[in-house]
Amino acid sequence: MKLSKSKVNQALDMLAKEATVLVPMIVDGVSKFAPWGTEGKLALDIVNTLLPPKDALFPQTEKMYKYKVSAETAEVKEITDSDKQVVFGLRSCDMHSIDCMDAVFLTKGYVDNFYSRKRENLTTIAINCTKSNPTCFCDSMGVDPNNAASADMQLIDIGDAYVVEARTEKGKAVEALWQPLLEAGEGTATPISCELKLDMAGLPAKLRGMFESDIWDDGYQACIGCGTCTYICPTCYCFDINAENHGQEGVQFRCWDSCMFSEYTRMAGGHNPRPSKKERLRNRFMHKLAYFDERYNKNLCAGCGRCVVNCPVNIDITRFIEKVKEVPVNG
Amino acid sequence: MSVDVEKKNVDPNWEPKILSFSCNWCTYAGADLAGLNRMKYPENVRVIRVPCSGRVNPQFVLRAFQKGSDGVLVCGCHPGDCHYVTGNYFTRRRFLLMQRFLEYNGIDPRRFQARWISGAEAGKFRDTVTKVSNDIKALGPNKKFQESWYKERGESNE
Amino acid sequence: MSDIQQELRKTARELLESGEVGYIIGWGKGRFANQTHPIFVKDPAKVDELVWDDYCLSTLAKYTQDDKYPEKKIGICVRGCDSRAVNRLIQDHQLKREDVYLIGIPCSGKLDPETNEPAKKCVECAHRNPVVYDVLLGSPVEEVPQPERFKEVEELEAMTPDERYNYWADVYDKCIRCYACRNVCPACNCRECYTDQYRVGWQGKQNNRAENQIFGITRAYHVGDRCIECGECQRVCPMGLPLMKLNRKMLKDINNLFGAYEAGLDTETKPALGHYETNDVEEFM
Amino acid sequence: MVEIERECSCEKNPLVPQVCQIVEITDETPDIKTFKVKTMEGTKPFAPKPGQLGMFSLIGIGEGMFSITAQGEDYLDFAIKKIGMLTDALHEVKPGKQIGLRGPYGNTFPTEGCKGKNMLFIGGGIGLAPVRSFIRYAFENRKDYGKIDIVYGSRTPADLCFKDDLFKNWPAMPDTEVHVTVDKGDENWNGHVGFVPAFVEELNFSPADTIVVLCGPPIMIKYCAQSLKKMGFADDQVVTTLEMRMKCGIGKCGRCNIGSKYVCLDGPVFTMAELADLPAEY
Repeated sequence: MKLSKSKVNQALDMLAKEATVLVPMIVDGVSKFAPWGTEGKLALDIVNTLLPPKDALFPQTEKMYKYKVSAETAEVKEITDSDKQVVFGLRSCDMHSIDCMDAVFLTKGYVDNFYSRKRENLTTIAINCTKSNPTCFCDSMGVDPNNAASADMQLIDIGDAYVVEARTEKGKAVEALWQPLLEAGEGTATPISCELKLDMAGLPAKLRGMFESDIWDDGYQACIGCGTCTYICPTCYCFDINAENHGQEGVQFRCWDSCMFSEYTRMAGGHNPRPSKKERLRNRFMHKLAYFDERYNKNLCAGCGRCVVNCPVNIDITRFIEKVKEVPVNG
Repeated sequence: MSVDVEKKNVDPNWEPKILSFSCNWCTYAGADLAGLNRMKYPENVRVIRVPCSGRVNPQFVLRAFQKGSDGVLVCGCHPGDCHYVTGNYFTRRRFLLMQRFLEYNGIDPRRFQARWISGAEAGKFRDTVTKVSNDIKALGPNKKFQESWYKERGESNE
Repeated sequence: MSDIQQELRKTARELLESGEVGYIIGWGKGRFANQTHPIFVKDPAKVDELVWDDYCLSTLAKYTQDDKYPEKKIGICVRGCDSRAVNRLIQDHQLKREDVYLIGIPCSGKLDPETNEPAKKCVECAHRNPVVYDVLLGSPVEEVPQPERFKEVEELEAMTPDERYNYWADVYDKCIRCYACRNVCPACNCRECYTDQYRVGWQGKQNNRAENQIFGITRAYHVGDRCIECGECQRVCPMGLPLMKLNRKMLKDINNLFGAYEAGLDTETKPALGHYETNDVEEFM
Repeated sequence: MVEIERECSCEKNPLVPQVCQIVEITDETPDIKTFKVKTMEGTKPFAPKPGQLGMFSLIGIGEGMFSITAQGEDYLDFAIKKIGMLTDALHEVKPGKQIGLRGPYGNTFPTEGCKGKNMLFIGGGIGLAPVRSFIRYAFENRKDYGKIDIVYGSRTPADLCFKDDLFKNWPAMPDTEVHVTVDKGDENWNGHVGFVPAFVEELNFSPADTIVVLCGPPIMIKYCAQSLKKMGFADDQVVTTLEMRMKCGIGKCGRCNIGSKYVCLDGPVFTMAELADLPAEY
């Protein structure tokens, strides 16, 4: 079945009756996934939004529980609200990052209930890429820009229409909803690949042995220690937990945190295991390229290129990967 | 998104919350004297004693609005009379700018004021807070800069 | 430009070989033609990594703050903006003049890598030639007067308070609080920023309008009289927020209230908020 | 030589604390207090194994991860040193205060793997708090373990915590020796004066069939590990417990990683052999 591009607005309207539908939009100059029906311009033709859709599952600020305290007593009430959401038009790299977050929040001993509630209520509708940015390198990171395997539904851009491929129950429900809009028809898209190619073979294992390498002694100096790379990264998931107090009551919330900030690892008493930009940048690159692979068997870098474009001082993970490749083994 | 709803739907019994940062050496003594002389001034002004008007970090003002104040008043010694010699000269520069900067960010400048009130000027203290209180009553509740927590809870919040 | 690049590399080599400086902070080329990034050259054999082209946008003086007690002088390439930043840091006692060797480069403006148009911060620049240097490469360029320095501020001032509030609220709503504006700013040199002392209660870590307003206003106010108008905050902001409209409002009022003022042109002029006059404007009587 | 047991399980939301009550506060030293905690029903909040952690929260002020230093039928004990914002506030509270608690988190000391071995417990300062959970376990199951040596040091005699245990309860246990040292004595101090690593070397323990459990300030751990190596202890005979800044406690929030391991989930207990394989970033 296929969905004519002229009917996309109608399709989104239908979805929006049942759920909050997040679509790539340009809102006031910033491209991001914004709720369909709010002010902004639908932008299905851009390769990557500036802000990834991770906010849908892992909001920058998420309230966890309300509390009331007095001199002696304390009361805690968990916040469990979670609405139905659909992310429409996400790219394979962003889908990969949801896979990464699933691994973090849903496996390894504990399930994060705040995340899992949102995840269960989320339907993902991916669209294949028909072109790539010069900074795209997802196919080097094991992501297929033509197909997001784990999405609930894949749309394949065949020019004037999207071929609809529902893959899960959630995806089939969307297909059923769209039934009045769909037409018979099949088609394929010409597969694309990224121009920027990186050789990742053996890199995670090699990096694991390079913690003490002098490769880290160069390049970190330019870092200004801001959180841009981590906040616009679709896969960065680190968070902080804090309280917002209002007299005797308040709300405990979690919010994004960045490993690039100095106080991220600083302990009470002042000791900081990652005291300078060097250690912090090393941890970020190692986490993206080696540690995560070791723990979850995936690259934490989706190859979307957002940090490459937006770093204020052009610190470039792709050039770092090339640099690692050049280091002789056992060197 | 608009916040220009201030004057509409205001409870007739609404009383503004006004915070006054008062210098220990002059204004606080002036307020004290006003009390001793049984002068009446609006009870909606809460006085916070500070060692010097120069102690008042501009962020105190922002936080006050954020936490639900409808107006902020900073009071100190007359220029030249500072207990620490120069504190209020810096206050003057700082708050001349702060007032304009808050106005630029959309706050009515009447909501944030500074005054010099000496320890002997009990009457000036009474007149100033009365005027500020009346001004702010006329302006209505402030919602700008406020945390959503307070906005959601409306006027019942104390 | 390539002449200056040649000269820059030559000067850098000499400085490094003679041991006059420990390293040189300049610009290097990224993967793409429209990218440069700050580089730190220690080895005289690597001076050819230094470039001087249309995309050398980053200001460099802030990096001296990562190395406050250098063994040898730090060599820094300074354009107008960088040199003013150096002056500001010296005036704040965050940097010693004798700890830096300034390689002055007159600059006629850089290009925005996205549009290839002249970068906004350079179009608005009033001091293209370094105001302090140890050696000057090339010859001074013509300064471009900026009669419209406060035009954007005036446009906002003409709005009603509610319009202004809503304008800024929209801006603060977009902020993701990555702190790039703070970290890149050569005037932000506190050892520990108040935002990092969030446990003290200055700044909540949650991202919402109220907290973002506090951050936006406090950042601009803290920078205050130290802003050298390099425009880096606005350039690095990933959300493209008009931060210079905040900084310039402070500067406009400083100019109106306390006399003509531009930060960092020299180290002698007292900063507007670092001193006072007994006969300052009086509005609080 | 020893395998560290790792397990975790959770039925309810692991990030939301249960409200518990501080029922008793004991002053250990001028800056260390022990907080006895029960649920509101007067029962034990949860049943941790030796070495595990609890996320202790003064609701509205902050949360902190602390080792559980002891447990009884119906209570948990946390010995907490005053060092930061949360702990300063904690030291001000009175018994009866309701707090939030979640856990238990992390892995445990290898109580099973150590059975039949001689035990050498080394603690420095507040570092005795986590070790104490294992010491108490060993005494409760005294026949399972061989000779027990406890080496403990603090800055001054006043800073020695768990004094009752050190000078009364533990020395009275069968086949047990307690060695106490201070960095700097005072006029009433007749015991040993000197740093813990040097003291350990002086005591010259035999590595044969012995497992060491070591915890203290990072610098003490480092030098003790060197001393033990000199005495012939292999890396897998030495068990230590680490601390890092933690927020979630369940291996999600990211900050307590050492390499790909999370201290809150895969730790805090590691053998020196395991640590040798991890980046030295703690």
